[in-house]
Amino acid sequence: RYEPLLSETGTKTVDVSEESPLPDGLTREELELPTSSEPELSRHYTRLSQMNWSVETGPYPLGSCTMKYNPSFTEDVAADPNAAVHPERSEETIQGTLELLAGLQDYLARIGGMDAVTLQPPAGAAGEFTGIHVAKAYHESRNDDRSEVIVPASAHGTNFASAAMAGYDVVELPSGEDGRVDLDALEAAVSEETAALMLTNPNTVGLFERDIVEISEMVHDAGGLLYYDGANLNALLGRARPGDMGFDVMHYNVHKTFATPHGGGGPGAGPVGVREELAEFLPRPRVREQDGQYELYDPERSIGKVHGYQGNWLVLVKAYAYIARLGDSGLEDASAKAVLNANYLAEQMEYDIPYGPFHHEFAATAGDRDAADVAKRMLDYGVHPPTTKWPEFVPEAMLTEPTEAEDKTSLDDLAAAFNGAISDSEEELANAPSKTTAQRIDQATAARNPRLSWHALDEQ
Amino acid sequence: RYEPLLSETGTKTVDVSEESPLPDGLTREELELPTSSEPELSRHYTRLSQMNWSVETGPYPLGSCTMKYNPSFTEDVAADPNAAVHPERSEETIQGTLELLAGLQDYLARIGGMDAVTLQPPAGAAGEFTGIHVAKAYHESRNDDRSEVIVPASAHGTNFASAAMAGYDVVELPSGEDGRVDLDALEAAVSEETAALMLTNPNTVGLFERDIVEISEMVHDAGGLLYYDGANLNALLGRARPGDMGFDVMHYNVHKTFATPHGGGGPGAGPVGVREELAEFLPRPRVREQDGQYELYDPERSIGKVHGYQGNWLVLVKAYAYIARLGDSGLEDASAKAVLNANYLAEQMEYDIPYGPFHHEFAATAGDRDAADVAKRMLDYGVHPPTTKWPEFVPEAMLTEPTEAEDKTSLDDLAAAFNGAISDSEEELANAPSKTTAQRIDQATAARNPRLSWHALDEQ
Amino acid sequence: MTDAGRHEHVDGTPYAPHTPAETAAMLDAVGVDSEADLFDVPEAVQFDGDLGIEKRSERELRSELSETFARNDDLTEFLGRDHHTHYVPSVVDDLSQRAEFLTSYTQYQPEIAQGFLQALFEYQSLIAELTGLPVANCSMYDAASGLGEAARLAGRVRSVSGTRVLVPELLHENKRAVLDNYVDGTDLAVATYPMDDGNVDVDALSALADNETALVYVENPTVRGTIEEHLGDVGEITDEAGALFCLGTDTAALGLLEEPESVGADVVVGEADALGVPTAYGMGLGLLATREEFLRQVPGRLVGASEDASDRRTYTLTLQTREQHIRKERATSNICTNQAWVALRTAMHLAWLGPDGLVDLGNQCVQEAASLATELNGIRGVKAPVHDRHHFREFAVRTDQPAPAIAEDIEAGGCAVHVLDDHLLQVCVTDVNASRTDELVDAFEEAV
Amino acid sequence: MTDAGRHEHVDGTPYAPHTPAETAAMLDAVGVDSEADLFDVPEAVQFDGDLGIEKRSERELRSELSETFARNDDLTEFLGRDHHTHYVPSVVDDLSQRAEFLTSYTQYQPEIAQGFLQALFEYQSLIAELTGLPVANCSMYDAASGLGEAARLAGRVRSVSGTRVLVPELLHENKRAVLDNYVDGTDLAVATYPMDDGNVDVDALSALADNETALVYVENPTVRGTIEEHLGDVGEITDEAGALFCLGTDTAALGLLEEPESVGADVVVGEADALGVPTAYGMGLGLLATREEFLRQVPGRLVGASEDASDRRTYTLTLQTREQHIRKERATSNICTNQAWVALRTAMHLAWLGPDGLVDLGNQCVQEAASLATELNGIRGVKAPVHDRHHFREFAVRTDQPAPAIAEDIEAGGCAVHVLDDHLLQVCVTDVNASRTDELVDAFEEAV
Repeated sequence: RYEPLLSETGTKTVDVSEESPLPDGLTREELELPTSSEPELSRHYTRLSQMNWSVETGPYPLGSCTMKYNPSFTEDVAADPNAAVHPERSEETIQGTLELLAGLQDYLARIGGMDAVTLQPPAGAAGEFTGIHVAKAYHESRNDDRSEVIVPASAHGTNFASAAMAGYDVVELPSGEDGRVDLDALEAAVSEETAALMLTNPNTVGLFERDIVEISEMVHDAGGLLYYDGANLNALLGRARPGDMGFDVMHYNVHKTFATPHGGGGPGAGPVGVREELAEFLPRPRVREQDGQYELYDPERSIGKVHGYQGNWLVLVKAYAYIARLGDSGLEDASAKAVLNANYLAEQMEYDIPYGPFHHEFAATAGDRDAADVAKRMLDYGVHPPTTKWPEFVPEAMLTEPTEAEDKTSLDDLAAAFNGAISDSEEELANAPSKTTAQRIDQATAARNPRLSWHALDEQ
Repeated sequence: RYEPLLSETGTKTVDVSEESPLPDGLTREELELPTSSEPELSRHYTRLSQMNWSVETGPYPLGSCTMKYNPSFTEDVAADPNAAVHPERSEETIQGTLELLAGLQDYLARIGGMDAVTLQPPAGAAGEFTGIHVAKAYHESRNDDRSEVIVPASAHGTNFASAAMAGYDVVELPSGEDGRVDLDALEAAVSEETAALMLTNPNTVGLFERDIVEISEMVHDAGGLLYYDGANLNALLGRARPGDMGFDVMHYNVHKTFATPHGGGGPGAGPVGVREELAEFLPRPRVREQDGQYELYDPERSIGKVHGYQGNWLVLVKAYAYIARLGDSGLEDASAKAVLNANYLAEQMEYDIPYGPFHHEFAATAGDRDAADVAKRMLDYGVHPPTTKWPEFVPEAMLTEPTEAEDKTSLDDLAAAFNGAISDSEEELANAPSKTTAQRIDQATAARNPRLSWHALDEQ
Repeated sequence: MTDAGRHEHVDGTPYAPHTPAETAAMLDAVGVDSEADLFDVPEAVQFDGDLGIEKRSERELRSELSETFARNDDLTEFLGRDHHTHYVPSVVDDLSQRAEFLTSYTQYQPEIAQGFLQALFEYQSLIAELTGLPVANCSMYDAASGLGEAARLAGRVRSVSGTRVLVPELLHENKRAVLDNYVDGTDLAVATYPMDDGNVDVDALSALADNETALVYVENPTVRGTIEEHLGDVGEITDEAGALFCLGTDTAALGLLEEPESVGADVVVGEADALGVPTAYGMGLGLLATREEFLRQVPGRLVGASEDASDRRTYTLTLQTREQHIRKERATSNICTNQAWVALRTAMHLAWLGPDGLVDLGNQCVQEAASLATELNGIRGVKAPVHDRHHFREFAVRTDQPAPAIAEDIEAGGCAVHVLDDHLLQVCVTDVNASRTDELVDAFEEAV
Repeated sequence: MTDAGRHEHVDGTPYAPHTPAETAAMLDAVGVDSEADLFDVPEAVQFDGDLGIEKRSERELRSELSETFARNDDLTEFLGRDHHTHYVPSVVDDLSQRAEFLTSYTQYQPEIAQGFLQALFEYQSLIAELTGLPVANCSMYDAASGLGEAARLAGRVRSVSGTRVLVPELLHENKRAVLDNYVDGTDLAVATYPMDDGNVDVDALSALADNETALVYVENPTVRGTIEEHLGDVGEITDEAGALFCLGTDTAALGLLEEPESVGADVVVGEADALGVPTAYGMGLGLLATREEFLRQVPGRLVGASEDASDRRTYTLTLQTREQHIRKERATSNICTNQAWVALRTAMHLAWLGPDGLVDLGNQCVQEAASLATELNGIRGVKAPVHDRHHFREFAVRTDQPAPAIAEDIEAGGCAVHVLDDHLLQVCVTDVNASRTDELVDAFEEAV
């Protein structure tokens, strides 16, 4: 079904300089935009929504993305009109808002084993950017000039990019044979130039870094800091805490771990937790309680700001509501079920899984088949495929993370799709998908000849 | 795609007498119900919704049903937590609620040209039931014993049923040759037994009863009352009012005329308006303003109650919001566009339309094709078909009401579906629909062997 | 200030999509100069005045109505009596308000309405589970109209010879008033039977129920909140009298209390929306379930399972020959538009609770009522509960001081309760207000 | 009181669907006794304490958080300064909150994500219409991070030789602070240029902008609400200096004010969520649009049109080799999760307004500001506006009495305004609060 573009159902050009009370030179000449009534828009977006996969459509086992169920009630909580305040209101007049922020900071600190938390970073990558800047400020405060950040080869691309944005050289650490950090390689990489090692634990194939205490010692002995990428925190809730493992700085991905909806790309939130010594470098302003009143204050040696205001407020509210709904036992159970689901699903799949024991996610290999083609074929089985061809050290990787939100039947169906797709013929794979809204999309041409707006379509 | 029943994803039996603090004899032995988690329910109902046509999916031209766009904002208004009060709260504590009810009564009285309005009837048919009871009480108050209600053959089935429920004999009035009331036939039908004539205007094929003044005189001269069925009021907003035509009692269908969502069958609301002399018979309690305070009171000769409380509150709020959003000019324009749309669509259709000039709806005839089959075939063109085989005096009727919510393009598409379907082969019609979630459904077997719950499926 | 959206319709409806150019083209195609030319209304009955309804923008209206509703006082409600509130989870709002459900019509084309039809089939099935009766319709308007329809159903059942409808002396006055209108126009007549300490007076009922009796209506819980202890007896009495046994109850109570079928109920009515709809000023959902043998006499819509042309399981409205659009004046009822969307919500809420949740909710209703009654009974000049029975959610309270004055003082203290009589109040406690009973107890203590 | 839903998980998460039997079967299939056996965590780093987070039911939490937020004072806000509020129609909430949009992920499988991709393509197209620039990305976090990314983009553009980023002396302090962090780690350095009565001081800028300049940032409207009158001059100055011209603006202003492309802007940044998101404590949507020639240097996601195997029009994420998940440390930015859902809302709001609505909204912003300034200026001891310019939405106000004390009194009178300085306030008026300016004027009169 073809859904016309907004522009294809009619546009109108308004003579702006004519319509405006402003002098001509201060306005645009004219404005052309689509002109759609509310009934037309309702149908347009309703139909578009029906052409889109989501957590409420079916399983979404993208490894490293933790697409779990997003509880409806958190939307209602976030929509409270009393919570809709302008960011420059005086502190005394928004005690409720500040109380929630303080409460969420406290929850996250407990969950991560951290001493202080900022909620300002608006996404995970912004959290990395913030955390690395905090580390940088820390070293600078000690007149300790360091130029490198070590990142495992299997890490998220954002780790590399965030470190580079902060001006660091990135030292890539190859994966060990067992899929974990190779202590010898780390030994070789660590030096006086090491500002930080960025690590995900469990790592991107779901393995816990068993040598984390040694790793921590090696980095700390060299004067570096240990950074925890929170992408995989859903594996460990209530069972292990980055702070207890020796991490100095961490970010949380609330749209992964704490079930805030990902909204087709965002908004997320990437709060950053730190050990006590680093708290004074956190972004300003910070929130605290003093004698029952909540207030904002600027830490002495703050790195400044990473967002115009206090980050993605609506997302933070939903994260608070989720954490409070689950409590200790619910959080622990969420991880338990996430790990059980990954292990159960793997058990039902006729795929080689080179590394283990894994926790909430695992990298199966498509072997001699093309993982991306297998994924396209899975679409015809009515499910969303896993992350493919990543991490790179697993050949034809299919990085799978079912999350705790699927039950046995759903996982059995998912396994059937995995097993069916890999057994199908090359032709079936090449022609997949065929039962979807769109058939296989030509991404190469899209990139070679970028058409990024409806004007570009006219110009073809 | 088969969506499993709730029961098919697992049930659980609880030993209730065991679980309850009550003595055994006061509880049930056990309770078996489906056991679904919130994530499972979200997917279940999201998927079911995607298997359902709606106004936001596409045109819904069911004649006599007025399926127009339902503005989103009315939902938000109705969801106001301050409006969620218990129906037995004291009047002084729910002034806002009563103010809205009084305001809606006033709006409806203005629109219908009536003197007093009750909002209590929870649906159009309940409005008929109420209105006929009011008429009955009126006659009884004058010791005027009347036994008949006259209803045109083309009227809605509810007219017959409502009159019969109130204990009246129904006198069916055949349609005149021009599709309107036949004055001679009416003359013959009217008598001292006539309690009321129930009329829709424009009638069910969209024709205005041009002789309405004469009709009114004939009925009134015989001592009967004139009842207006509001189903087709969307044709006349701001241009003609039942009260001005001589009607004594009327009901409004707010889910038709005032855009409250029909919810797959209801809830609706069927407010009833009456002339001054009939006001004292309206259901109790009524709402009025006295010195700036709103209060409830029981009319002296009230017929009593037609609903446990004050009707379908949420629906009434939405109707108020819709009317206030449109105002005089918007209401008038809504009818203008509804009538224009019907006439434009008819112009594009290659169908014989035996009666005219019509207003907001028209009865096309499928001629020598089966109207129901043509409708099924229209489903394959991706639109919802019109009401079929009704009214009965039009052979193979396709009663079509596009409403004001469609634009030219949408009507052109709809006409193409009409024209395509009627030109398709008998085989194509017999096999239709084929592109829908379900193919042609066997209704005869469903009725012959009723299976009305999942238990009935087990017993097969 | 004007509304900023879609200026082409500033003088018309914002909900018609026509651009001026489209309107012009359409008028042209139809062959008229203006829409007015399409109206065939005799001049004598044309309306050329103003309705006098001021148009407001969406923003203005939201603000205005928000202010209107803010004029309702913010009271903690301890109110029940045929309208009960339990916490409705957000997910019910979220899912039921999906446009495909909310803005759909009756399922006249089942091939593109399988979603709603299946949901209604599931509703019927859930009600069948709760009542033990195999035939549940898709909804009546509310408990009162359901009772009215049950009485009329009794009048249509051939095996029933009588015309008397027996209802309890303790019955919500509104329900009685609606019933009176439903039987007006039939040969049925309503009479009452006495109660004994808030339950059926079995001996009196036994004496009254004879072969002139068409239907005996009993509630569990009763309008006083008592749990009825004599349902089995009523079943026997009605069987003997050849009358129908109609049980009034609600969905929250059905999970815990005796199963209607097992005590011999022939028809079950009541408020199904005790689950599914939060307090909405009395908007309801009429439950109606009955035995297989009365299937053809059932009012309202029924969804049945069927197969489609490719033999797959499907659902469709069925047995429509009972209904007014086919049968006209010989229909089982005039009901057409019903409460389908509320039924959808109730089914969602029931499914969300599951059997454990529903039983637990029922237990809360028993325990919270008992514990609140004990607390109130400790106040000097207050006796609670009045009836020496088990209670579900609510109970009557006797006060030494005049009840209306006490209720007013309690209102001033921020709580709302029912006044039944000069020295009789009634209070209702559910999961929604149980955490705030302290406020009520305080207000009571202040008031007496 | 416990929560009545789904009792099997009373000690676990309510959002995992496992029944105890399913869990047991799955553990069995995996071959372990309990979930704990699946964790490969060395004892030394196991956590066996309590987190100390109390579990609440959904009902309890909604009630608790409703009370928390009620502790915010109910003030009429006349606040702006980089965060502006316009009325967002209900339909935007309704449609954007459909689960298929809200709970979807980044469109890595475009074949089943056409809906969101098309919506983002439309967002890009709408921004292209508003700015005149052909390349708009799918979003930055907010205006501040957008400016930071624009500066870094300037640093990557080969034709630009300088490293100085020139920003106005009147610039929101937060935006400057974020920019400072974005350029930290590059060889860029930020410097300011002076303003002349709330607009760019053209002579001064001309003197400062040399071939050491990478980027000149100008706002329209400025943070003081003035409409910039010298954009054409800035275009010429930056051209001559071989620097990029970065214009900061917002979606509501773009409908009315000069088209960025036509004044020579190379990059446009700003808050796109002035349309689409109501006040949400500063949550933003960073606009970023630029010229075709800088396409490969753009940060963030881009949606492009493509064809599928049956040659039908489709959409897909494109040019991903710029991004971190492919390019790692050589990516144009680290941005991954962005504000896509906000962009969806902004597109909906723009489409709802249409060209008439958007221009009308812009005109309101000009007229209401002018008329409120006139009213305030009539109060003794108050000068408004401070700058002799045209204003958009907001303006600075000079007070004879100390501004902080006046603002506090105004707050006590129920309104919120900005304090800029000892004798300088700022007020902002839009369609949302225009009907309540009387309250502000009264509060002002009381306060001074």
